[in-house]
Amino acid sequence: MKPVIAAKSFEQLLKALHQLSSKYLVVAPTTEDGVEHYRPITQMSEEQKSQVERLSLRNQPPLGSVKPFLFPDSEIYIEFTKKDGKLDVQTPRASVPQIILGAKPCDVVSLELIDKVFLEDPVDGLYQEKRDNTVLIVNQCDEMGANCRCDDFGVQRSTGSADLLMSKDESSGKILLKAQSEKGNILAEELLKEGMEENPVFREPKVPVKEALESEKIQQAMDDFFESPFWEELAMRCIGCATCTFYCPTCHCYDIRDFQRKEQGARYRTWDSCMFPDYTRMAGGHNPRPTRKDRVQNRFYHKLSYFVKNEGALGCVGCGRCGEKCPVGISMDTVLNRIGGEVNDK
Amino acid sequence: MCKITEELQQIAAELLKEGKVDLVLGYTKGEQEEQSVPCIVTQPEDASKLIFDEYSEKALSKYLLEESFQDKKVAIVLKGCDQRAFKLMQDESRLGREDVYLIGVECPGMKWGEDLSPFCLHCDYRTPAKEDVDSLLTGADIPEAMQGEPLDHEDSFTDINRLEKMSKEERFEFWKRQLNRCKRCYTCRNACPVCTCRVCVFDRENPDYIDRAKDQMAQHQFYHVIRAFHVSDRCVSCGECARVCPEGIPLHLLNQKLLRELDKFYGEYQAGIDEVPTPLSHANADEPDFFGKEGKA
Amino acid sequence: MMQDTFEPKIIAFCCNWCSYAGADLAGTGRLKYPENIRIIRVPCSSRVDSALVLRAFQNGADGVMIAGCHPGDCHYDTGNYHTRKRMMLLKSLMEFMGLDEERLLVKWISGNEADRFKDTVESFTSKLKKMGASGKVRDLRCAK
Amino acid sequence: MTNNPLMPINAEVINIIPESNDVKTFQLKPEKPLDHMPGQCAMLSLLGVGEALFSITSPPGRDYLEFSIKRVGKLTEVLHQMEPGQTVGIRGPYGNNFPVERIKGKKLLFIGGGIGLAPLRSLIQYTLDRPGEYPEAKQLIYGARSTDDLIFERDIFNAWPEEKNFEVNLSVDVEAPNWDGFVGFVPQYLEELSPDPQDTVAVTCGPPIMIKFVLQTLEKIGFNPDQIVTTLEYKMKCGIGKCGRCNLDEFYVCKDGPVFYLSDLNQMKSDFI
Repeated sequence: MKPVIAAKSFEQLLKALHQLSSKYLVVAPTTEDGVEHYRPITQMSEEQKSQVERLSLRNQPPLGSVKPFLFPDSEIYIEFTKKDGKLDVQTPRASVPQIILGAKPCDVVSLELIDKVFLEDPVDGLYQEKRDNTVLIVNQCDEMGANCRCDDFGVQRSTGSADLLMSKDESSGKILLKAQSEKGNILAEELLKEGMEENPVFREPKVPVKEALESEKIQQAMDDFFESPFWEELAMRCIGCATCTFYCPTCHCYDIRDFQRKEQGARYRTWDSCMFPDYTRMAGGHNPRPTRKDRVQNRFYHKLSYFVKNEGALGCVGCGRCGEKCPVGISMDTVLNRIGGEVNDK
Repeated sequence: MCKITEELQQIAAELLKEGKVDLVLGYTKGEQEEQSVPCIVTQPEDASKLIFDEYSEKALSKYLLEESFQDKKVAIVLKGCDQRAFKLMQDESRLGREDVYLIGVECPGMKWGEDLSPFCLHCDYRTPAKEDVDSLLTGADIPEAMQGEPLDHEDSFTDINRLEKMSKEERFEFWKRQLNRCKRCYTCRNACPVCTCRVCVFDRENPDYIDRAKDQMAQHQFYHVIRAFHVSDRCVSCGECARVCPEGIPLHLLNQKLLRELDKFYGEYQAGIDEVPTPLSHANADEPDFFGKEGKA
Repeated sequence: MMQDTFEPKIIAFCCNWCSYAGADLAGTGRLKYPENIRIIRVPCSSRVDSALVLRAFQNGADGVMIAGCHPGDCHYDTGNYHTRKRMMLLKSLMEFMGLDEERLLVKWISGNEADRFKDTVESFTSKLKKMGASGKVRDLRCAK
Repeated sequence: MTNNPLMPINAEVINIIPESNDVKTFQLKPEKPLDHMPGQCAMLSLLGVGEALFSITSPPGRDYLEFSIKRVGKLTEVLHQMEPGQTVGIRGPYGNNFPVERIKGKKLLFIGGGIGLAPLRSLIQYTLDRPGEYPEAKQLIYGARSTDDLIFERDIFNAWPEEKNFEVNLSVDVEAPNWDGFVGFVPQYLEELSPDPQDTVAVTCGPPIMIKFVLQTLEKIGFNPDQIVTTLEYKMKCGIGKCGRCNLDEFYVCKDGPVFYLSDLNQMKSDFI
């Protein structure tokens, strides 16, 4: 029997989580200058805290995904000192346990997709450690947001690796949490100690079910579409910035850099974007993807074809962030609508 | 359908039919509500895709420098600010006027969410000059707020005044909070119609002064100061930098602050309207000397 | 950091034709000026752009000094006119961003003004001592 | 710290052999042995400077690893200033290897250009070490920009021509005094020599532009795409198929490459050069 616990109100849940912040880093969605991101609750102003409930229970993901807490935009993995010809190498401290409150199903699935890359042999220990150390409190959306396409990617109900499911009982205002993993159980126990109560029932949200796109079909349609002049047109429109990749919850590309000043130095990995020309440009000047068309194509093919071939799933969760933030309005739909059309024409 | 859109579709279809141009670069309805996106039309029958409305913000002129637009005869839709950017590129010998067919449009003012963009409220060059373009389409539905005299700089960019009144520490905290969100996606740079360097200093092969390391505040400051500086006197006040920033950083304030200073000390200059050289590309003895109050020792 | 023990680091970009000669003259004339200054010789003060100034601050400078010929004396005619225009703008942008623009000093020093060079370095050093260490523009990539 | 595949181990530089103006061969002894096969690569790094992927130029079974490195960028510049006794970081080996099984019993044609001889040398030496498995005729066509740029001089001038059944053909791009070999580009020399494709496998490596024309020439003189093996070099950071940049269609050059049959490359939708 999975324990279900309840907080009297969202405020109580937030307070209880606050109590745990000596043990966990607790992050939740909030706004800063109108921009939505997950932030540590200990660093929030009262005004920002008041945003958490709305954004946690809303049927739309915030602009920033949960990815940076598992795969940070920058992560030092070697620190060193070089003094008098002696090299002293340290690896940074292990990551702290963290709770992500109000994660959305699309973000949960995006982590499962990144798992396929980072947790496949050779396992990326930096990521695995954070993944093991993260408790996800997920609320299922019962409707889709304006730019969401999660139904097409079959992630609306997918909360498989959520540790706790969250839902609000509208009549009583109670926040119900159902643990569905060992980490979730432990956190539920801890929350009980912080004054939350056991509850007999969990209110399952009514999630509408729509048939998802078939990944192999999409992949095949994409492959058939490779030579289409559409890509040249799309590339002419793209301005080559990295917004789509930096806000994508499934993008996992990274760069490795070294830096040293005087005796101190570090090696770190940082996010990188396939939309930048120097992403593939080599020291000698040769670039296997020299044109914007190559790069635009690579991004869409990676998500909709290569990822299917390598990992057996579409590399997109339909969160809609890329399309929402693209300054020239290029979204996954832009491509999906076209290949769909192309397939039907045949 | 508004008058401009109608005429635009006609002209585009004619130009393509007569083979005067290979493609028409304009706007079409985007996938989202209240969104217009750049659009390339190559067939006369597709000219009906073209529209022009209060969401056609994207400055199109810089596309002309892209490799895929070379060796093609292009017709391009330009609002006032876009034509300024085009003129600047032309004056800086980045492209030739004769290679392009310019379709000037009267701008009804662009929307920023519910409101009109502060740039448009301040703008007194909504419509390109007739002699600068090949066709000029007028008759836009001008909102009331834009019908009178344009607002003064002080009254349209009130955030600059607000920031100037703060203490230095408050200002530092303000920009620290804003810039901390920067992901350096370079959207502001790529969208800017006057950011036209062939190789950007931030695109060099593994430069050690810029990467995505932790505690990047210094690098954010570095990037944004240089970006604002490089386009300062050449800014055509289109507002793209602020519109496209996914993190909502008010980048235009940096540019507009610099413009205000330039106007104050060196006289008013409007890039793309006034003749080149731009203020920062020339200097002379008559200008104020801020660093020599004590004179020669 | 204690104020009286704090020794600011100053990067001084000196124009080859005037200010560097002025600094040189100060040296040959045995004029003593604070050791806080590290001189970088540039062909003209207008060589110094906003990137160089910011890089100096990022890498640990507490003050940056740009010294060029007096207006009218530029070896290249108009170099220092550009300098004063750009640096005025940079200073106002720094101020607008809440950075310490007073840590950026622009000064005209000719080849025979050894005293002026010395005085400038002395007063800039003591001003920076009072201000304390600069922390607003710092490259912290490998700071502990 | 948990297992981090990006963590290098130490390797001691035991010897440095100058090969040309801008190429040096580094003999390294890693603190733990790296078992590799010809064609595989390893990441070399210097803390604070950078990390890059280099092909292993020594054959398996030596008690050191050799890397021939051309001075082209920041990391290689610093590597070139190193001295024996110093330490570098190493991780690997990465990637697939030359199809040593599939080429057994075939005549072998090696075509290299410039520093591109480095990965080929591992395979050449591997086959020479095992005459029983690779008894058939071998031929090397190797060219460089100038006589000064030819690398592995002790091999190409002395050791290999001494081997039984091994023909070494050398070329340089520009005329030089005392040079009696071919003058011109490698693809031209290849066409002039026109080796018999019968029961032969061609293995080529060099700068992208050379590979492009060598492949064309090979097909012209009768080689089938499944008789042609090449290695690709893309920008790589992780070496383990996770950082994303070296993909060619769904294949990662660092993991699924760098060695490909032309018949496989021809199946790719993206241009591989």
